[in-house]
Amino acid sequence: MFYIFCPYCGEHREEEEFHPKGQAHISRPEDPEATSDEEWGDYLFFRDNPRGVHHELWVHAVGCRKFFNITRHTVSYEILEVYKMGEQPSITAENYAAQQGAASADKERNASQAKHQEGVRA
Amino acid sequence: MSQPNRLKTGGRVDRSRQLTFTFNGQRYQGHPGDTLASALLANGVDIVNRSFKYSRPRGIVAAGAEEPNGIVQLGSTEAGQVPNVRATQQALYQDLSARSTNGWPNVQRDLMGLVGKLGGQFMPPGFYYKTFMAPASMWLTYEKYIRKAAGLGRSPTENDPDIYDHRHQHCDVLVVGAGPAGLSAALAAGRAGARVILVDEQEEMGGSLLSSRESIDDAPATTWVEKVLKELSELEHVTLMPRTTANGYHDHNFVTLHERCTEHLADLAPRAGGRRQVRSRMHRVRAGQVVLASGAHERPLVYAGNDVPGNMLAGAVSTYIRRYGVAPGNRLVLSTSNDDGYRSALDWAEAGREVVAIADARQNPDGELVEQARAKGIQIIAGSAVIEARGDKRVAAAKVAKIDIEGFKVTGPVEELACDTIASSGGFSPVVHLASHTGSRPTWNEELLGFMPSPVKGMTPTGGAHGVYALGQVIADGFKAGSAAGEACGFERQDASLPKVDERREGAAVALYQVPHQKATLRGPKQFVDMQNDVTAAAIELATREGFESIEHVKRYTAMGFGTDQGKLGNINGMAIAARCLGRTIPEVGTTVFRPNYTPVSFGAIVGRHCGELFDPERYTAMHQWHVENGAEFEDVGQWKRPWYFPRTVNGKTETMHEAVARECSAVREKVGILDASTLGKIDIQGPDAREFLGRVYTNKWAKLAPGRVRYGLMCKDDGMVFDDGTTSCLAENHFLMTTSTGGAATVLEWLEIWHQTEWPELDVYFNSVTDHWATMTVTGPEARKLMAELTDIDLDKDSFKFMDWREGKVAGVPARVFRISFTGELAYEINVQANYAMHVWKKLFAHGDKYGLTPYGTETMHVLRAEKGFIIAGQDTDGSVTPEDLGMHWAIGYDKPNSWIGKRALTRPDTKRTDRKQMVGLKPKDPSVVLEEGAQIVFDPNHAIPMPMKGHVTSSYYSPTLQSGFALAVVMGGHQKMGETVYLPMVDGQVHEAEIVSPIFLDPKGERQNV
Amino acid sequence: MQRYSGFGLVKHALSHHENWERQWRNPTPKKSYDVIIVGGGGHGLATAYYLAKEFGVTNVAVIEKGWLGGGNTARNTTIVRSNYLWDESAALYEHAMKLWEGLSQDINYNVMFSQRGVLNVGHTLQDMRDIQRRVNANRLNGIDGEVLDAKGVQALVPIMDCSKNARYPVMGASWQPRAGVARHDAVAWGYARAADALGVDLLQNTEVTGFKIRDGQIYGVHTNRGDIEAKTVGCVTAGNSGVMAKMAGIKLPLESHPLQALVSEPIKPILDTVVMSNHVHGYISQSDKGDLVIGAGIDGYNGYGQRGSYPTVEHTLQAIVEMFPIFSRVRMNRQWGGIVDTCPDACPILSKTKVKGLYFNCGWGTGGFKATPGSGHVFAASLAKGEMHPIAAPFSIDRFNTGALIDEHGAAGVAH
Amino acid sequence: MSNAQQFDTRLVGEHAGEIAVESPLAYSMHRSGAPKAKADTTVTLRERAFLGHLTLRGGAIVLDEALRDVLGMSLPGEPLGLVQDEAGERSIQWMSPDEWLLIVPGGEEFDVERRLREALGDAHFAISNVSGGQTLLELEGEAAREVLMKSVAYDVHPRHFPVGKGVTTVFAKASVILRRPSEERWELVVRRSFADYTYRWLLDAGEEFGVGVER
Repeated sequence: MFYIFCPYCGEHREEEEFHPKGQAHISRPEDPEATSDEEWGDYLFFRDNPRGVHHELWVHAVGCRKFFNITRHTVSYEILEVYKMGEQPSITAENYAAQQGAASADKERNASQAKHQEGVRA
Repeated sequence: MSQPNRLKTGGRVDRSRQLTFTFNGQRYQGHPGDTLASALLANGVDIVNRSFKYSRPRGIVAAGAEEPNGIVQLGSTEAGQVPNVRATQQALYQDLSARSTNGWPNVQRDLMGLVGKLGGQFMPPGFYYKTFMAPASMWLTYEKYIRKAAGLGRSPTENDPDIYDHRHQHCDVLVVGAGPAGLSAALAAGRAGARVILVDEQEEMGGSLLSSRESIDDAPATTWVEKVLKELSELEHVTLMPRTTANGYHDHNFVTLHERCTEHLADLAPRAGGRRQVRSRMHRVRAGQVVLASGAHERPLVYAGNDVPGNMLAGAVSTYIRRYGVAPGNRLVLSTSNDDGYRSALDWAEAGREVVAIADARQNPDGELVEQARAKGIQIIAGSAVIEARGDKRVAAAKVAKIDIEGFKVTGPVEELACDTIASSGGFSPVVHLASHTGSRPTWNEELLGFMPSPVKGMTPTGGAHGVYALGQVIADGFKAGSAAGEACGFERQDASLPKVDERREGAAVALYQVPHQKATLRGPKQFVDMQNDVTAAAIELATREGFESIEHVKRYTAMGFGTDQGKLGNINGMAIAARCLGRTIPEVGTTVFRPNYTPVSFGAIVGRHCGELFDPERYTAMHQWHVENGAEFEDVGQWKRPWYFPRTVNGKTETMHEAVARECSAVREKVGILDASTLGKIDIQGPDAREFLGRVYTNKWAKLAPGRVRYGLMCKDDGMVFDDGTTSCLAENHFLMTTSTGGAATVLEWLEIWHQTEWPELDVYFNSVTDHWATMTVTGPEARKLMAELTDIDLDKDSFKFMDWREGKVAGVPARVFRISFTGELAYEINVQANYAMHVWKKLFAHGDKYGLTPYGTETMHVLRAEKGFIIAGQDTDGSVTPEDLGMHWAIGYDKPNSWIGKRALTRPDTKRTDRKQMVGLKPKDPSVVLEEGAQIVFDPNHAIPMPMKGHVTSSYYSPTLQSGFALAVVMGGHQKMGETVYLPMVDGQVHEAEIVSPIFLDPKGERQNV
Repeated sequence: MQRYSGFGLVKHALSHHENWERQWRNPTPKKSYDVIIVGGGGHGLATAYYLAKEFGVTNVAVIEKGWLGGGNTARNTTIVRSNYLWDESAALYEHAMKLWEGLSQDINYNVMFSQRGVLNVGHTLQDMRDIQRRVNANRLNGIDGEVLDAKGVQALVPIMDCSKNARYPVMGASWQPRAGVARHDAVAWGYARAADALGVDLLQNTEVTGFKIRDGQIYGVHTNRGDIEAKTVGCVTAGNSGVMAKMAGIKLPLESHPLQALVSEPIKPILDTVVMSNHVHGYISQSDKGDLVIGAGIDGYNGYGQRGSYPTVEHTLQAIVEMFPIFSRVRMNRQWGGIVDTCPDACPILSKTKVKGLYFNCGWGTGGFKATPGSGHVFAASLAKGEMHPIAAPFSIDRFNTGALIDEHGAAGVAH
Repeated sequence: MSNAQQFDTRLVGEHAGEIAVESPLAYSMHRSGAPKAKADTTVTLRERAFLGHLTLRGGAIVLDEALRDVLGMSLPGEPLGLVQDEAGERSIQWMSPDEWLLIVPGGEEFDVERRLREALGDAHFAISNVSGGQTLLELEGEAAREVLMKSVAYDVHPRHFPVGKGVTTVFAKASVILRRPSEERWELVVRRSFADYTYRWLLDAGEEFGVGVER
């Protein structure tokens, strides 16, 4: 169960106080009438569904009732960043990968070495 | 003789007090401090259960959570039954009553055992996938017998009289396990001033120290335990929780603790001071840091006949002797791969019982404990192991032979040693369960021959859980972990002042899991890996032969690890066997993951108080008491209890719903009725852009609504589908009061907020819920004006207070807003008063209304009346696939509004433009006595074969006392163009109803009645 | 293929079970196949089996990054029913139901399909309206089902609290007698063994790392074991569909959510049917082993972690104890989570894509297991013929742009 | 002016005194009763009904200025802050960056609202009277915190929940505004329609502490 920092209340709160509201930064087309059926369908239904860094809209429903954004890893569930409406994330899939890449390159080297080590034969 | 295996001295039981208990109907004695398992062993009870597949006799193997066999049905009354209690974890109490879960007619003489013996060979893993297929029709019959044979204990058949509790806890440092590592971790964090919770699953804190041979600061280890516990209990911010299991580790350091509050006292929670006590309590803990000091589980060796009662874990043997003063037998053979196993032999010898021999798998055992055993003259057979236990209902002998571990074969002659107990130790597995609950996969450590926890943010494993086993190091490691955890929470680091523990020279262990036998695994006697699920080494070998190569496949095919012990004892051995069969290493075969719960938890504890009348809130209006006192039947609408209808009782005869509704409908159409409409959502909207905002969220126009006026509005989602409706009143130029459906109140408020906060923050407008502030009562019917005139100072003249106007004034002396809106089609006044005054107004209306025939009505009558007028209920007449056009509500669609209001764009998509969409119409049954079934499907050709093309369905249907006929609202494909056509409704009883498509407005299409 | 039978079992027992064959081979990937199925779960394996058996396409590879049936097939609560509301989904699930009914014999593997009936309980007037609407539609679609009142429910499930003083009293239920449960692992293994016997290559521990696309036509996949070619590729990777689609440059209207389930400790038989309640949010059946198998709801956030939030489990057990107060003292053994790909209309996608030759079968949400044979069969037909099977056709991706959704939220309700 | 309508629902006139007023807990006390405190009672519950509750929306700076003018009180300086006047009769609680809850003695809210509206002039703000829609419960006694721990997920440890703090949080299956006006007292602001559920929950959870209800 998540422990979420509400950027408006200024402290961590239990997940039960929040509702997830889907992908963040989905903005309604400026001129809906000018969109094609495909574009309108995309706006309504098509979402990023990444395995990894994801930007989400949440609302502090039982709390200050404010909407805000969370950058969260959809596998580890780690919350990487919380930011208010109208703000942009500083952590994105791209820069997160670059940052992790440096760290995990080492790890992977170790892991691949481990793979070649002979284990116990039971 | 009473308690033949109880030692004269020693142990932590209170010998001064006797507790009587029954097991399988037989009475026994034990002492406070005993577990059910230790008491059974003390009384020489060998067979505690029968295994579920082969019905083999089984005895106690372990002394804790890893016990696979000692699973009993607890409880002396029906309501107090608890299935599948682990005898090793159940404290003994006076009059405890337990039974074996399997065995017929009893565990001693189980007839199914014969079947198991004879038929066992025909029940390899997965045999049920390969059989019972013919004939297909017989499967349900086969299944019935398979089901009967399965299962362990049984559910009670009466409701649980006990109560359960939750407690929300927050702490800086949660320490799981109060053994040496956990105690010192708690001490370090506690001294730093952190909020610490220390939990331990056992009745007493101290963990392995409670049965340890070692000394701390030159005193028995338990003295140190007492000292530490005393210091901890005196620290203000430290909470000690014995008898509490950390059973689930969830994301972001959320841990569930299960505290057994009274389970050690009786079947049913006793009262305290006349008040109910909870049976158990779930603590929902949010911890800053978690220190995992859950210790390690000993691994048994896998050898033939290792499930015969009398085969035990070496550590368990020590625990029973040292902690409970019970020697579970007379003549011991120990089979071990490491030094630690020797403790059991030493303890056994010191208890005055005979150690027949120690079979040590190592060629040159040389640790300190080995020396001690040698000094006691115990025979040590190096390079050997117990390859088979002999015996039927109790071990009678151990077959010992030299073995070649690498070559997996027996190399020397087999010696049969008479004994009644075989202890085995294959080393330790860190208890990594909690660490893997959040998806982190344990990693194999070749040096320690065990899986170690992988890193989890905010969690530090320590002591045995971290693969640290030497006592001095364990205490130091725990202290370090506790101090670091405190530091991570912002507290000062603590310097260790560690107690003195003698270092012990330990010989290296060897990796031994399955012990070779003279016969090949598939041909030899059964070697059990998972005793609870009767999974053998042969089963695992067979699974690998059949192509099940991933450990997950092996586990699923054999059911290994799926028991109530979740493979604590057997999983690593099983993996080792699979690895052997596949010629791979353990880590190549996979890893072992565990899921919550660590040990099973009753549903009741997880439910807590959220059951019975507190299962879900019941929301009441300010007039609820009146409704109750006037005999209302209630309908659940969301969490609200709304009066459904008000049956009258005349001469002892109570009206049916049909009768009550007919009477209520007539009252409204002919006289005057009153409805409690307080549950409608009400949102106070203020701000200079309020009007603009309304224009964007409603489908219709709001630019010109003047103060004092009310308008109906329809809301869509951006897919063009209707999702709520209601009226909104203009209170002032920048001030509106919106109403929503009862169920939609919260959704609509959040809907407004999300659009305002995310899409249109530039609009100056605020939304506040005032649903509960106002009580709403609808007075409606031809006599409504007369009744209102008696109670209000508002000018009710039809020309000054028109339909769709609202006015402010007093009703029954109470300031009120009165709205001339109508959901019945009759003259109607909807009165809003501050809720605290509502009961007064309601009662005053009745005091004056009697002479006009004022009749309270409920939701059912409201539905009939509104349906007669063709008014929809969002959620009943719509289902998320209906557009405003489908409803025929062109008048409420502002296509020419300057903004692209929510839902507009979607109405011109190919599918929403179709002319054959399902459209809202009225249905008039040809036979007026017929009330069509709500949900009845509509067809055009009733003679069509099944599958019959369905063209729509009935959404609302009632009998109308006014029309003297049944009538319905429905959606029909292309229905708007089909007025007057006949449709058919084929029913389950074979009847086919005929109905005519008509306008959904059945009554007063011009609205003359409401507009008077 | 060694045929399985009771007689065979005895024969093998007498030879110490030393002569059982592998249930499927462990082949080396060929350079190319006629059809590649990505994803070795129940649906993928069923697709491969029907391709080979019904449509004569045997040069087929199933590529699985882990172990067969290790995703949602291994994690679901095994309920099988076909009482869906809309014609399109009813046709699909009923097609599956008919195949379930002869499946064990067809693939010579006992999938333990137990037609013990499913109750969908209603607690409010609107629940009952929805139930009536659905059962009426089912009946006219030729699907078995009836509406029961509270008494009828009580008669079928005597241990259920059907009293009036429950917080949400049971008002009735829909009852589909042909519905039931099956042994989930056996479905994957049975299809795997049968497909293998017909020549299908099952490539485990083989991960697709990319698609080979030229001029809008697929011609193969990249894998960690090298490139494998095929002009027809069917992607059946529940829980990972969005990621696969992205590799092919396609966007899907899917979100992957955690779905949790739990089991009690095994107890003696006490519940003989499947009971589901959308209103109080819980459903329950008892496995042949004796565990009460309980499904919890979907968590609202996206998650590939195969775990959800604890309150979801709490709420589910509250619902179960509300309906079955006698289970209060029964103990929960284990919980786990799967990843469900959910569509906005709670219906699956069986569709061609803008890449020629690349098909997707995904978005089953909580309804995947019950559809396994039907999904596999119609998908196989579509791959074999290059045209979507009529039952699959309404489930095209296009519907999200035209607006022709098939909204099954009512029937799908809570996870099932 | 903000061009919004203020509606004074005060009872006035000669018969005002005859009008029965019912608090949100009236029915609950009638049905579930109100157990009296006993010698070993360690938590007591009290309803403070009929107070004036106003929801204030707007910018902090303008609202703060207006409140100083009208009540001589400032807005709490921080999120989750709760301030009271000296008598402890009036309080202002932070609810959200643009929302505060003002509680005043019953009846005073109309005058306060009128004067605030005057003081705020053309600023963009909103004031909603919610006095009929919620009620205030007080929990007092050494076990008060224990009862809260059974009921709310929020951390009520004194280190985390000092006097002068207030939060909106989950209470069992409802929500509650929880405040700590003094060392020994906790306040729960409860929605009218959930008041009965909250009350029953508190009686149930408080049973082991011999919960007493003061009327």
